[in-house]
Amino acid sequence: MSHHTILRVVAKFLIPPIILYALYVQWHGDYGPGGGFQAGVIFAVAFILYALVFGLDALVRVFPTAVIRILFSLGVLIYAGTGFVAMFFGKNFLDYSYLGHDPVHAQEWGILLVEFGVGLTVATVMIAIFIAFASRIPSISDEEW
Amino acid sequence: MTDPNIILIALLMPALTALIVSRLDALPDMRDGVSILGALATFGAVLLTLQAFLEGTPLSITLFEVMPGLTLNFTLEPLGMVFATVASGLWIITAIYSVGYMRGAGEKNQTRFYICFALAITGALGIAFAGNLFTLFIFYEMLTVVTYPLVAHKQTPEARAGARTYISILLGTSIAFFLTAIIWTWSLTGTLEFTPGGILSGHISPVFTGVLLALFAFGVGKAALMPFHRWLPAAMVAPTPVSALLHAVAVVKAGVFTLLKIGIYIFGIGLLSRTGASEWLMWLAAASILISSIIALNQDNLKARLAYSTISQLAYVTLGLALANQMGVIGGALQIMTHALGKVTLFMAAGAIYVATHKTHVSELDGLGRQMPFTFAAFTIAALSIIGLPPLGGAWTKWYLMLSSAEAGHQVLIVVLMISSLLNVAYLLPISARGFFYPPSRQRGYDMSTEKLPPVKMAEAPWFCVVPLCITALGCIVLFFTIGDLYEFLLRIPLLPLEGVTP
Amino acid sequence: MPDTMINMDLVTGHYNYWLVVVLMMTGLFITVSRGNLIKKIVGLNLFQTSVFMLYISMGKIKGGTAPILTDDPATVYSNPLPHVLILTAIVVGIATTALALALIIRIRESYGTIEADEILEIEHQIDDPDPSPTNPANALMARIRGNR
Amino acid sequence: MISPDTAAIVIDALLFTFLVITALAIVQLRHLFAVVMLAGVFSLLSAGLFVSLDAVDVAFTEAAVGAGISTVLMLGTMALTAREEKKSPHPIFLPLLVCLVTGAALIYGTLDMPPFGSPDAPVQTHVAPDYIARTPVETGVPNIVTAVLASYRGYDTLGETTVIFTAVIAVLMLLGWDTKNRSLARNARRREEDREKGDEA
Amino acid sequence: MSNLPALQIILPLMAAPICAMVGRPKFAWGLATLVAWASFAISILLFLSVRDGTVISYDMGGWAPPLGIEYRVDVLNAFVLMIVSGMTSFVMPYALKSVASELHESQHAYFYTAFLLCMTGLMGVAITGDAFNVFVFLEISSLSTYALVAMGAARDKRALTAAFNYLIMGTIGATFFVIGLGMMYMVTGTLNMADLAQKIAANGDSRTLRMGFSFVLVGIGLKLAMFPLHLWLPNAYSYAPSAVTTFLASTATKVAIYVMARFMFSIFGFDYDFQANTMQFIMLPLALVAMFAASTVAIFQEDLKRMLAYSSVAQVGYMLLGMSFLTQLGLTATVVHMFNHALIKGGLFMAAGCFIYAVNSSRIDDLKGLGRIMPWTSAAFVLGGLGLIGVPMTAGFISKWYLMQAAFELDWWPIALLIVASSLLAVIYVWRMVEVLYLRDLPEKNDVRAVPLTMLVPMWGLLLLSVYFGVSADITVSAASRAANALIGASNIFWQSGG
Repeated sequence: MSHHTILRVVAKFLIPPIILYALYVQWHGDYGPGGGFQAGVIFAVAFILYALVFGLDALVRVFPTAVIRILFSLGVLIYAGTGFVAMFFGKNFLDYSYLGHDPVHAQEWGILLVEFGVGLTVATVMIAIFIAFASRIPSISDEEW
Repeated sequence: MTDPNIILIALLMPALTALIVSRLDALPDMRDGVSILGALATFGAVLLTLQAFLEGTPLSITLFEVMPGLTLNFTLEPLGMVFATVASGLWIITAIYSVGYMRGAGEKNQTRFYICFALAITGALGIAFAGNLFTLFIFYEMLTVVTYPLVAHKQTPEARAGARTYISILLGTSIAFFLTAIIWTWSLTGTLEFTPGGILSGHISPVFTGVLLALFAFGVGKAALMPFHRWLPAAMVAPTPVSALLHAVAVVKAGVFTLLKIGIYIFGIGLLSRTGASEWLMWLAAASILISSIIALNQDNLKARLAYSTISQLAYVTLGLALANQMGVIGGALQIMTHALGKVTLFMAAGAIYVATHKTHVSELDGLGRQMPFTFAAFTIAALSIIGLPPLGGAWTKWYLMLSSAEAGHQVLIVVLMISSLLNVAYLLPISARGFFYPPSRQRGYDMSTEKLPPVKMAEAPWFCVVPLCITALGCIVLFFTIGDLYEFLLRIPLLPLEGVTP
Repeated sequence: MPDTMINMDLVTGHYNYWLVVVLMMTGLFITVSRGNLIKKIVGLNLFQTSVFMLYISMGKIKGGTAPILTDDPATVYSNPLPHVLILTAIVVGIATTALALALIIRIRESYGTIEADEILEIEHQIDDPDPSPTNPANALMARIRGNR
Repeated sequence: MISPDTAAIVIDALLFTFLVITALAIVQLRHLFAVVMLAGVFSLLSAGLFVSLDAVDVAFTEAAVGAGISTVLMLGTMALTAREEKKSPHPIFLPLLVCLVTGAALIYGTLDMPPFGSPDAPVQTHVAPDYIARTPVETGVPNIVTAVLASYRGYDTLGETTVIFTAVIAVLMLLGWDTKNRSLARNARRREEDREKGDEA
Repeated sequence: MSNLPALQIILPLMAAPICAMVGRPKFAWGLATLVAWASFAISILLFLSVRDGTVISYDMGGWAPPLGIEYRVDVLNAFVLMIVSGMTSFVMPYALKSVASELHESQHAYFYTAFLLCMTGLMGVAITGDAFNVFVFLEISSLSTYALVAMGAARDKRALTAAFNYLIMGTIGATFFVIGLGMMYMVTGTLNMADLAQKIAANGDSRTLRMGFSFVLVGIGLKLAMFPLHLWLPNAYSYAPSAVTTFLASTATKVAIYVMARFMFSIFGFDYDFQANTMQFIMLPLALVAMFAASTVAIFQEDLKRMLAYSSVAQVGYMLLGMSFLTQLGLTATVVHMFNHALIKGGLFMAAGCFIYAVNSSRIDDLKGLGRIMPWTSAAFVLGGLGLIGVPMTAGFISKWYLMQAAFELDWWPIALLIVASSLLAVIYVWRMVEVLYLRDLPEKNDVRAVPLTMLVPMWGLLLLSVYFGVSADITVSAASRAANALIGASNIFWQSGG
């Protein structure tokens, strides 16, 4: 697909807003619809678009698989860790009240943190699954569609 | 006081023997020696328990509790002592005999054979000493499992098929009926202890007594009660020492012994005679006696003929129990002994003939008596004992059973017993007759290619084979003269309460 | 006519659920009746999405709004709990789909087809078409299957 | 005049009609590309339905997942496998029966359900009011769904994240992600094409 | 101490991403093993603290139920947790060499990650007191299971289709479960199990509730391979890697049985007539049919693992039978058999794995005469087989004993007879293997690999334990009996003493 210049240009213009939108959805989840999961999917879409236009190899150069693997594991660990640390404060698992001085703020912080974990995991997982699918040898060639 | 651990020693001795034997695969002489020594040691241990028992020490040992009230317990009682003594005593004889036979017949996998053989004795002793039905069942199953490789020993397709029949009937009946009956008993009474006078009395209606008895009678497949007798002829594919010890002594006797114990200590003779629940069993036993004798008449294979004879003789014990009086029980217990000695002799003789001449069929035996005089003489003595002629042990069995039948008011059974004796004559004595009186020229199926030894006058099997069977033949005679002591001993079997039934 | 009134109530109160049931069963039907593995997964997705509708339907209050707090204290909010459950269920659904598709790719690479019937045929051939005569079970199985 | 209630019913009915049509079309079609596309349409329609049922978060997610990621993965799988469904030789009697019985059971179950949208259904009167009342006080997060998702039932969401993680582990275990694979294949194909061109010349 | 219930789940859950992150096979294995042992220790502590009938309730995030999600641990849970973590502790050492021989090395780290996830999922299902949370963790375990089963493809490509079919059936089952749950939620407005139980008891029967019950039943029935819904199981068990089969056979169905018991007895309760009728008129006959049909099919299998798989379907029949008696004794039998069967089947599948390791095949024809050159594995198989038959002094006997007691207690002695008759079928298929192992001659050309100790020791460990619990059944039976009591008194004891 290297000859589709228009696609490349459009993609270059499209990807930054998509990522921006993803970040908005991620941090705005408390106030409106959205949250870590939706944001993660949108974020992943940006990278998938990148791979579709510039090729899988380009994506993997930007975003090596080893890094992806660490990130999606890290996302789960952030979530579980947020809950786990509470135990050291004598709280139950996932009790966020240790995160702030008053319980309401602690809850807000806790929710932000775990949503970040979710977003991180979802985004990297989607990219990883896409790479896994895309790196197989296709049986239908481009012309046959 | 004797330490009750002596029971455990007696039990473990054969197991230990098996263990040592299993390490001696490379040293056949050592292995066979250990096997015989083990048998001697076991017998010694059993004798010690017997002595303790005769002194009146109540020996009982509980190993552990599987579930509350369900223990692994061994307790001595007269019937069990009879069985234990017979089984362990005859093991010595057959251990010696096995050495001669297995070598003479050139069998493979001899180590496995000796291991399983010794383990089977553990099983038999466990059954003999069992203090409750649960323990008995465990060793009963163990006996089945460890004798399976013995039956399948030759690994030929026929051996495998026979062994398959063997295991499927024995395991099948025991799990389907015996176990059901045990659990039923447990849920009725909450105990499985062998208790003088029985435990079921007052817990069960007369109709269900019959049903439960049926479950037990058919569940104990080793008693070879018709129609679950097929395993016994099938097991004849085993090497002869196996047939001799296990299918004349340990296994089948374990079966009828179990039945006796269940009748006496679980149901209680009183309950059986009161409710008449065992009456059908009596007729079934009578039918078994006659039918299998008739089948035996038509068997040309020597071991098959002996097997059917065994089925018939086992039914005597069942009959003794089903008559539900003291004479019957004593007759049955005596039959365990006399038949064991007689049948083991017959089987060993058959094996000796096979080792010496590779002949397996009755019709091939013409004239062999002169070639193997000791073997045939022993055979004849044992046959006469089985038939029940004095001065041989078997005579007493028939005597007590007839007394018992008369006491129970079933004179018809006396006739059955007499017909059975006649049938015994008809299928056993012709074998001796052929051996001694038929001319050897009529040797049929004499295959020159497989025959190694051309018969020159005396051509007995190895002495390892012949001596044991002579000893047991003598035993048949001795048994006749020691009946007084035996009778006294068997009177100790607690049959209480026996209402309206006097010895 | 009270009877029809009641029936009308039943219909207006439940038509939503019934339509959802129709959609669910269409999805289930595709899954169990189609031999093409991809189509099976599409059916499964349909089935699950319809179940989501069932949940979301039961959380709805007439005249309610989305459960995002407003300043108006008189606002009626629909039940947020089903929404939360279904968010989780959607994620589970996509996870299942991704796994299933990965499996389909592997199946296609090993079998050369993604049609259940053709796969079954190939598997029967692997299952040793030459039963050894020593095993009685083989002979019986062969007879049951109807070959040789 | 059309009351908001009637309007909602009309919108619902329209969406449902389209949903049913889409579903039936998926049953019928054998061209997988069309099937996958229609599945995406189905997701979008259901997202619309979710919006009309006040579930905006769910609608957002369904659109992103059902119409987006799911479609991309399905198309990717198609490219790797096949694009036409073969005609199945099997009778559809048994599946049909299973579905009819299940459907009948479900309809039977709906009969005692509280009417759609009723404010006094158990669902609306137990637990749910607590969430609505306590969220502003205890968490200070305006989006109640987020509050329940990440805090009250945060443990479920941890489970959900783990499910996603499980999926990626499973996919990587099954497929691996060795990108060299594809480059090699493409090179091989290119070489083959070059050779064919060379033959023609 | 107070965080023990959370640690039980969180430990493996957090270990999984660490395994994936590091990505080294040896490390992944080591961590997984350590975590499995730690979980086992935790589950034992938990069991000890609830043995006397107390119920631990643990609020996730500090939110009290029914708003938040709670863990609720009583004797039954703790017992199931112990089975799962204990079996994992045995399987992990076994897996080291077994997995190395059956899987490509690039997959090992992911394999152990998935294994930990599967364990997390199963334990999460067992420990939770929230009905929807059951679904989430069920899916964690299911998804990882599908992938683990598919890993058998390195040995036999049929593992892929087996996994796919399992996925379809499992997902349909899970969706049914969600539908049923939705209906229950609709009439009660809650998802907390204790709350559900109270609301159901208070609101009484309705058509929605009935269908909710039925869909939950069918949904879990699919997961636990209840008789006509078992079609996924034989292939999945046959083609999965040995370690996976062992693990699944001894834990997954048990947890599903637990969930079913929990829903039936703790949530719907004994007084729910619709349930009682379903049990006696549908479940009981199905369980009996399962015992016979599956055992009969097992006899005719040509593959050892497949034979054992069908035997598992039959054994699930025993457990369901115990449940459908609706008595304390019946439930005791079910719980005891859950435990005993885990040990026995685990040991047997390990033996099958050893055969696969040695001769790279589990076809019964390829195992001829192995008794002589693989004495330990073969003897272990025989021991396990005896347990399966229910020979006394093995754990299987205890199960059968209680099951029959339960039948006699109700005076259903025809059923007692059927129970023993079905174990006769087990005699046949076990004996067929004994014959092949010991009474056939080894083929001339054989290529037998020595089985490493790391595989033999766990296998023997399990089977010796099965003998131990057959000889001294006091521990298991008393635990099971308490668990049954907890279920029987569900609506009063279980729910009210917690908190």
